[in-house]
Amino acid sequence: MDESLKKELETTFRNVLVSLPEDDRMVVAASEETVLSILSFLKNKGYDHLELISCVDWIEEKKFELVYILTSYSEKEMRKHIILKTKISREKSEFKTAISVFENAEPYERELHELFGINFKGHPKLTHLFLERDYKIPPFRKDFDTREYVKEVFDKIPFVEDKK
Amino acid sequence: MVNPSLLIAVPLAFAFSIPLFGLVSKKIGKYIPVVALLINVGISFILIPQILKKPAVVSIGGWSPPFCINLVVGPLGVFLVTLISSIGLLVAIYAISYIKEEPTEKYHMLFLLLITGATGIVLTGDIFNLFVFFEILCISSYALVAYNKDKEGTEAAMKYLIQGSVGSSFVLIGIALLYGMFGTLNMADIASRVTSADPTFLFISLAFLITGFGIEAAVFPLNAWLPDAHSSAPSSISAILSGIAIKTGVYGVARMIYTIFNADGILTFIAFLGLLTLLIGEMSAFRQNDIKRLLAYSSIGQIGLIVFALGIATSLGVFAGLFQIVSHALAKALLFLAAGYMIYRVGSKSIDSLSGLGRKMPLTSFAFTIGSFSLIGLPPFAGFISKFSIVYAAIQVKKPIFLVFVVIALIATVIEAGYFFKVVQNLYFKEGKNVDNVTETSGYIIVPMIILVISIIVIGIHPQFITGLLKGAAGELLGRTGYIGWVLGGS
Amino acid sequence: MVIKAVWIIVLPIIAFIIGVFFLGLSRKVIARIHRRYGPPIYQPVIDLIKLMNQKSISHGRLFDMGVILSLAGSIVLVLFIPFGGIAPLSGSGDFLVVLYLMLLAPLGVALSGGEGANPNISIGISRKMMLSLGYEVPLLFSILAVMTYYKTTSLVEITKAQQHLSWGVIYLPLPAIAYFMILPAMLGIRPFDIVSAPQEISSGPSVEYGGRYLALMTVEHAFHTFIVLALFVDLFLGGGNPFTFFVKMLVVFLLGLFIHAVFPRFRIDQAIKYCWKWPSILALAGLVIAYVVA
Amino acid sequence: MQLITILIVAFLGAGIVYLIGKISGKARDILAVLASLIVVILVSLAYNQKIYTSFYPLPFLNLSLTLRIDPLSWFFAIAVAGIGFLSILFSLEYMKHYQKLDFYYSMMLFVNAGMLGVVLSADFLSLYIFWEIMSWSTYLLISYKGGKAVGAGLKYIVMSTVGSIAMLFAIVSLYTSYGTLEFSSLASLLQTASSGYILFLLIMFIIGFGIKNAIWPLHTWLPDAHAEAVSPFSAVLSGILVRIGIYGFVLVMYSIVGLNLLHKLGYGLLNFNYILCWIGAISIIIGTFIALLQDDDKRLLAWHAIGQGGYMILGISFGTTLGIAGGIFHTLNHCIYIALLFLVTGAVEYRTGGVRDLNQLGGLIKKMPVTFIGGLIGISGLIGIPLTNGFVSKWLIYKTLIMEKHPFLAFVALIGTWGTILSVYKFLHNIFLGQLPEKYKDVKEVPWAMRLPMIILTSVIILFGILPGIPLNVISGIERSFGIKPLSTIIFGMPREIGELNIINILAAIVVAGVFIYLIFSLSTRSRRVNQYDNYAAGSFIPKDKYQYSVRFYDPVYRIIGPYLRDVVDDFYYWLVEKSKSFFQGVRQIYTGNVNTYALYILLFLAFLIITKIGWGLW
Amino acid sequence: MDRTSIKKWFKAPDKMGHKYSLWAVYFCTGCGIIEVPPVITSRWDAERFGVIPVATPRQANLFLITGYVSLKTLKAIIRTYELMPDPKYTVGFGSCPINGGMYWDSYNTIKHLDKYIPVDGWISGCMPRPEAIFIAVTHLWTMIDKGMATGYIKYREKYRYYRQNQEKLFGKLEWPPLYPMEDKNG
Repeated sequence: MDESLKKELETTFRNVLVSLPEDDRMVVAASEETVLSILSFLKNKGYDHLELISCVDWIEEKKFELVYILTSYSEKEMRKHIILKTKISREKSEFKTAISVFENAEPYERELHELFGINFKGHPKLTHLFLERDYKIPPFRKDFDTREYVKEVFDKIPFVEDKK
Repeated sequence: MVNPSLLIAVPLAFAFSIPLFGLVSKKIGKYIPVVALLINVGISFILIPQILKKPAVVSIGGWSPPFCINLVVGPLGVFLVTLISSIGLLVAIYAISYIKEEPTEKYHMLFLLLITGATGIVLTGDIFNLFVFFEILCISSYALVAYNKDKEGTEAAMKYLIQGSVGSSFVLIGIALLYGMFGTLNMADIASRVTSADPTFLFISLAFLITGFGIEAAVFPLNAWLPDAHSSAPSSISAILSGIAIKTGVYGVARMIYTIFNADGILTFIAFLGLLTLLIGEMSAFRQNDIKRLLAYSSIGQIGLIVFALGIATSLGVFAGLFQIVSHALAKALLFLAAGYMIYRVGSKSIDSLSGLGRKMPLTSFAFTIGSFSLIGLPPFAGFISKFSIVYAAIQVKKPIFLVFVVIALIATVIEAGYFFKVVQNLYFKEGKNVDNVTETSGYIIVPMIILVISIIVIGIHPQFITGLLKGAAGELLGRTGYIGWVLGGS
Repeated sequence: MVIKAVWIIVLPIIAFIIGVFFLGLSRKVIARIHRRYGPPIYQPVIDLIKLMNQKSISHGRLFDMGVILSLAGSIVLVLFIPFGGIAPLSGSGDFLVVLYLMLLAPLGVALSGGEGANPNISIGISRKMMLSLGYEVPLLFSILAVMTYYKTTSLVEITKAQQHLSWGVIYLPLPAIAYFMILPAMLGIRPFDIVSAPQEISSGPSVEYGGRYLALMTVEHAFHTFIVLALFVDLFLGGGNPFTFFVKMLVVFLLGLFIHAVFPRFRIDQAIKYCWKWPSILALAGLVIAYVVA
Repeated sequence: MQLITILIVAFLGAGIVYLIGKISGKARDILAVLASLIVVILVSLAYNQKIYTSFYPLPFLNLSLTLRIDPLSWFFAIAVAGIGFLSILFSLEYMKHYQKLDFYYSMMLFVNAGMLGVVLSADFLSLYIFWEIMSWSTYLLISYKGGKAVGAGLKYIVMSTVGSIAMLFAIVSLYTSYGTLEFSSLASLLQTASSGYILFLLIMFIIGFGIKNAIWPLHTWLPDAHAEAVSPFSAVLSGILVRIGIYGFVLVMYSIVGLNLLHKLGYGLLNFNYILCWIGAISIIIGTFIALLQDDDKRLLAWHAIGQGGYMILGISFGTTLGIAGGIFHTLNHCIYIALLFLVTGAVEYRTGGVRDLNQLGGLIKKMPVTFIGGLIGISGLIGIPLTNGFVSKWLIYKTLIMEKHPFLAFVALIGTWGTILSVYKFLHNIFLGQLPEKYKDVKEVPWAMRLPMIILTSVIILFGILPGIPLNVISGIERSFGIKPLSTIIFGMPREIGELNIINILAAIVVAGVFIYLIFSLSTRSRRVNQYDNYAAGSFIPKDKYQYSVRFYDPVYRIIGPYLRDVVDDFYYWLVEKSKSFFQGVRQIYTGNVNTYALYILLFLAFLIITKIGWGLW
Repeated sequence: MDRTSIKKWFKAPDKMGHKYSLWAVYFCTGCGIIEVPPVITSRWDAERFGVIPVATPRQANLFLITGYVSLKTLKAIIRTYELMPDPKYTVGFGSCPINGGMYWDSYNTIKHLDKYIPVDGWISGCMPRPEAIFIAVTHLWTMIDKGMATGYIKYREKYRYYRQNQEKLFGKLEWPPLYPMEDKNG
């Protein structure tokens, strides 16, 4: 991975931790505020495709870690992954939407909203994407007790034969 | 027997009496043309059956032709006089309430003078007298064109004046040449001796006369004054100019060619000229957005058609041409009157501003529609019969050149249909913008229009009303020996 | 007269049997080409019996009537097409009538499907219409070539003129080839099963059909197969007595089946372009030749 | 006298209706219906009569206007009167929300009167007069709605004027050559005319009648006019007014010029009939296939009116017994089914608030069953499905083409039918079938005054489809009057010597088969009735208002043939108009506004006259 | 296999028809569908038993639930099941529809399919072999023969309870009830 890009990132943005764990991978840990500007910076550099947004629930730290994975379609030698991480507060669970930079962020953010309950401010349509039911605690959070939920919901539904 | 000279005397006398009456009452002036022309219409209708039996020659001063100033009232003369006084009467009625700009008595006086001139032109048997009446007509029309005292009207009148003066002087030159050759001013006398003169000289005289009268007749390329003059004059005057004045020019040309010079050779050229006039008139009208200018250009076209028909020079052709004179006079007078009032109510001359008037002014719009349908030549209106006759006459001569002419003339009809139908649609089927406060015309305005509509329809359905007269008139134009006979035969 | 009346009753039954036999046969043959064992040859009969006993749904009166009209149209058509010289109603309508009666079946399906109110049906019917516009060009060329050549519009006359091995295919090879090239399209089998493409539009016009509706449509398909094949045999293979006629039909059908078994499906625009290219050129050439010769 | 009465009733009716309308709307409606009904009765009373009256002399032209009734004119007169009556009946409800109704009804009657005059005329002058009356009243009615209709009306009337002048030219030339304009005398006088003259006459008349009849390449006014006129008038316009052109063709070609002369025109393949045939064929292709691309239902039908006109031309241009019968019969059939279809679109417009866009409708069958049946039977007639009237006439035309050895024309005609099927199915499907949009949930069937005309027309289509002998009998009378071997008919179809067609057998077979299948159908397990929302949608419940396939219904075909299907002629006309406009503008520049130039013109003119005399001695 | 027994055909043509013409709806519910293509193509050739896949539930009478059922899938399954014409037979394929299988504690996968629609038979295993499908089919034949495959009747009779169960999961369903909600047997 390009050392110059690393330098550039570190000099341009404050509170940025850039590491190069493998040849084709760069991990950027950034603070909450700088994420969007880094995204657009990288987009201008040629990393024009947002592959994925995912989330990790660090329940002990009380943080959600958002992970943006970028790559490039336009430049062949830039077909490498940049992993941009940021941690946000678990209680508040709010973040700015990245749609203004990458339009395809929309479904990913919707998904994260559905499964982790993160509110993306400015997102036009934060409704159900996959799930059919409303969950009190979003199901991918670590404090969601699936067994309890199954017992509460599915097991309470009676067999039809029982209802004579 | 009524003395035909009354036809000239009455309007002339009334014309000059208008200022006198004006001393008595301001209001009375506008009714005088109506009275005068009513008398004229009466006289001419009384005259028609008599004249058709036997033409009248009225000598003034007790001398017999060719030594005196005389009036020759043949079928052609009486036909045109009837037309002139009828249209004049209707326009006069219209003008009673249409003309509001002071000094109205001047308008009415000039108007009557114009009618006098026109009547004199068609009745006189003396070529210099013809010139004099022609000047009366022209000068009063110059003044009337500028009557509105706006820039446009003055400019148009100025242009008209210049060209008209050129025409008048040409006529005068032509007459002088004739007088030099023959020493007489009596038309019949000249006609009877025309073969004895040098043809080149004779032709030069004819050329001057054709050009001179041609300017009034608005034949291409002598018609440049017409669009301006007709469109900027008051609408009643436009109606008179289109309906009557230019026809007198045509009468002059026809009289010269047919009766005096017997110039058969030039007739095809005249027909061609008519055709050219027709085409150029219609083409120019096509893109107009000024309704009066459109009508003026259409007048050029129609005059072209009349000249074309007269150039066919068969009895049917002349008949058709005269019929076209009638139908055009009726229709165009109607159109100008209707358009005039619409413009008055809407306050704009552009066609677009007339949109939606069909609902607000139903009668006026209806009149306009009938007028334009008649002009296009749709049955059952008068224009159809005349157009049919013209086509029939043109094909009947069986000359290939005339076949070509008639095809071109018919194509010009399509162009005419194109713009007239557009205007009609504008009236009825488009949403009006600023027509909410427009109301229907009333009283003196609507009467002449209704009479014109009725006469267009009646003549269209029952052309026999006028065919007899027209046949006689055509006979007079073509039968020059007969004409000479009437005038000179008595001596 | 009596014989005619008997034939009027018997002929549709024969056509039904042959048509259903062809349906079963096609499944079996294709299975064997696929190296499968395949269903029993009478499997379509089982399917029909089952379908008649299912409780299907209906979308309205037209939904029912369309299906009935469709099948009735096909049955009537059978009476107009000579089968081995037997054509009880051929005196009441010539080839032109047959061409127009062939419209009844698709019209019925189209109407019924229209009331089915399912876009898949609409797409299927739209494809059917477009496909028929495609194959109708070569079909009409070849049919007109035949009619021009034999100077008649009567199917019976055309068949009669081909007695004693003077088959149409010998004198009019190009139209015959063209007709054969579009035969799969007329039968609605691969590579032209665009209309009912189950994987794209869930079997198209018959999306909403189940039970007796589907049964009638299957029977209609059987009749349709019979009609198309019989027409081919009548026009180009010289008719013959009922038995040879059947054999000729069988041969043509098997040839078509082999194509069906191994080809993938065209896209609709490819199908139309195909129809308008080679079959049309061949048939047009045939028509020109027939026009000049006759 | 009888004929004069008909015309007087027709024309006076128009006038009185207008005046009454100023007093009471109700009385006007009743009177309009009555007037048209009386005309129907009067015309039907004239059946099988031969009348010839001179009603108006024009002595200065040495002519008199005459009327006549013979099989041909009766045939067209009854069609005119019938369609006129039904569309006025339909208007009662349909037009309620429009303004200027006095004008509308009066003009409807006026157009009818004009058409009646055209078909009853016995000489060319009266024909021309009524023709023109018909033309300008049509123009007023087309423009009636305002908006886009204005352009359509203008286009119509300008083209119509072109046709009229061509016709006028021919008529006048006939009159100068023969001194009479009566059909009967001309028919005998023309037998000695030269081929060139006949050809000239025919071409002029074909331009005249062809513009009305909208044959290619004179068709371009029609789609606009049909689409923009109000629907009841579209029915009249497309049903019968346009077909007066066919009347003209038949009249000129067979009643006046006659078969013998027609056959002499031209050499080999380049003869008159054959060229006319190809014009008809091109009309078919252009009409039916451009109709395929239309999304406006009335425009679609309008293009079909052009296409079906091609069939009529194909039929009549051959001059055989079968062909003429087919052509004339098709004219009648076309007038019935196209009128019905326009009424159907009118009914749909009426209930949906003027929606004409095929992409926005759907599923109306549940709400408007009678209208649907009208539409279904109408398109069946248009396609020519057996048991509807269109079938028999098309059969006659195809038969002619094949028997006369014109397989290529037959191909065009048949493939045109396929184009027709495609587009009219789209018409039916997009309006009536498929999912009903939510916004039309409360749509009701149209009122009886609108239903009745549709029902009548529908039953006539079926009646003539099953018993084609009724109209064909009249048509063979027409042929007899032309001196052509008349078509021998039986009530159910054709006798054996003409061809194999027996509708009653087909009907019986279909009915028996249908009943039999219905029995089997009802014997098997009953089905459950579900509504349109209970539908297969790949496992989900259907998305409302989005579950309809109607936009670009034949998209792949559009993509293949769309680029070739432009109305080139229309483009050319527009180009011509644009060019001539700028040319006219140039001509107008002669009047420069500068008086010096004008004086120069005058001098030049004088100089020209004198120079030509002195220099060349021209005059 | 009594497919050729004429006597039976005359005695009960409907039963025989349903038995030997099982048309399966082509519906991929879960991973088990991977076993179906071999079954219907050359390797195992289900067509010889009259089993063919069809494209729309309107034509089908055999419903194979092949794998785990998530909530979204369940909705589609119910919809599809209701579209199928009577008589119809449901077979749960694999362990997931039976009791949730390896998704027994998933927040979004139902555990017992037969709480929501009636199931006529189960094929256990994870995955069952293709042959198991044939065993199921022959078993179904027996059940049809003996009149035991009555899931569709049960659905009609107990529709109220099924609908209740379904609505417990989904809230109010978009489509109206298939049968009247009154319980016939009380």
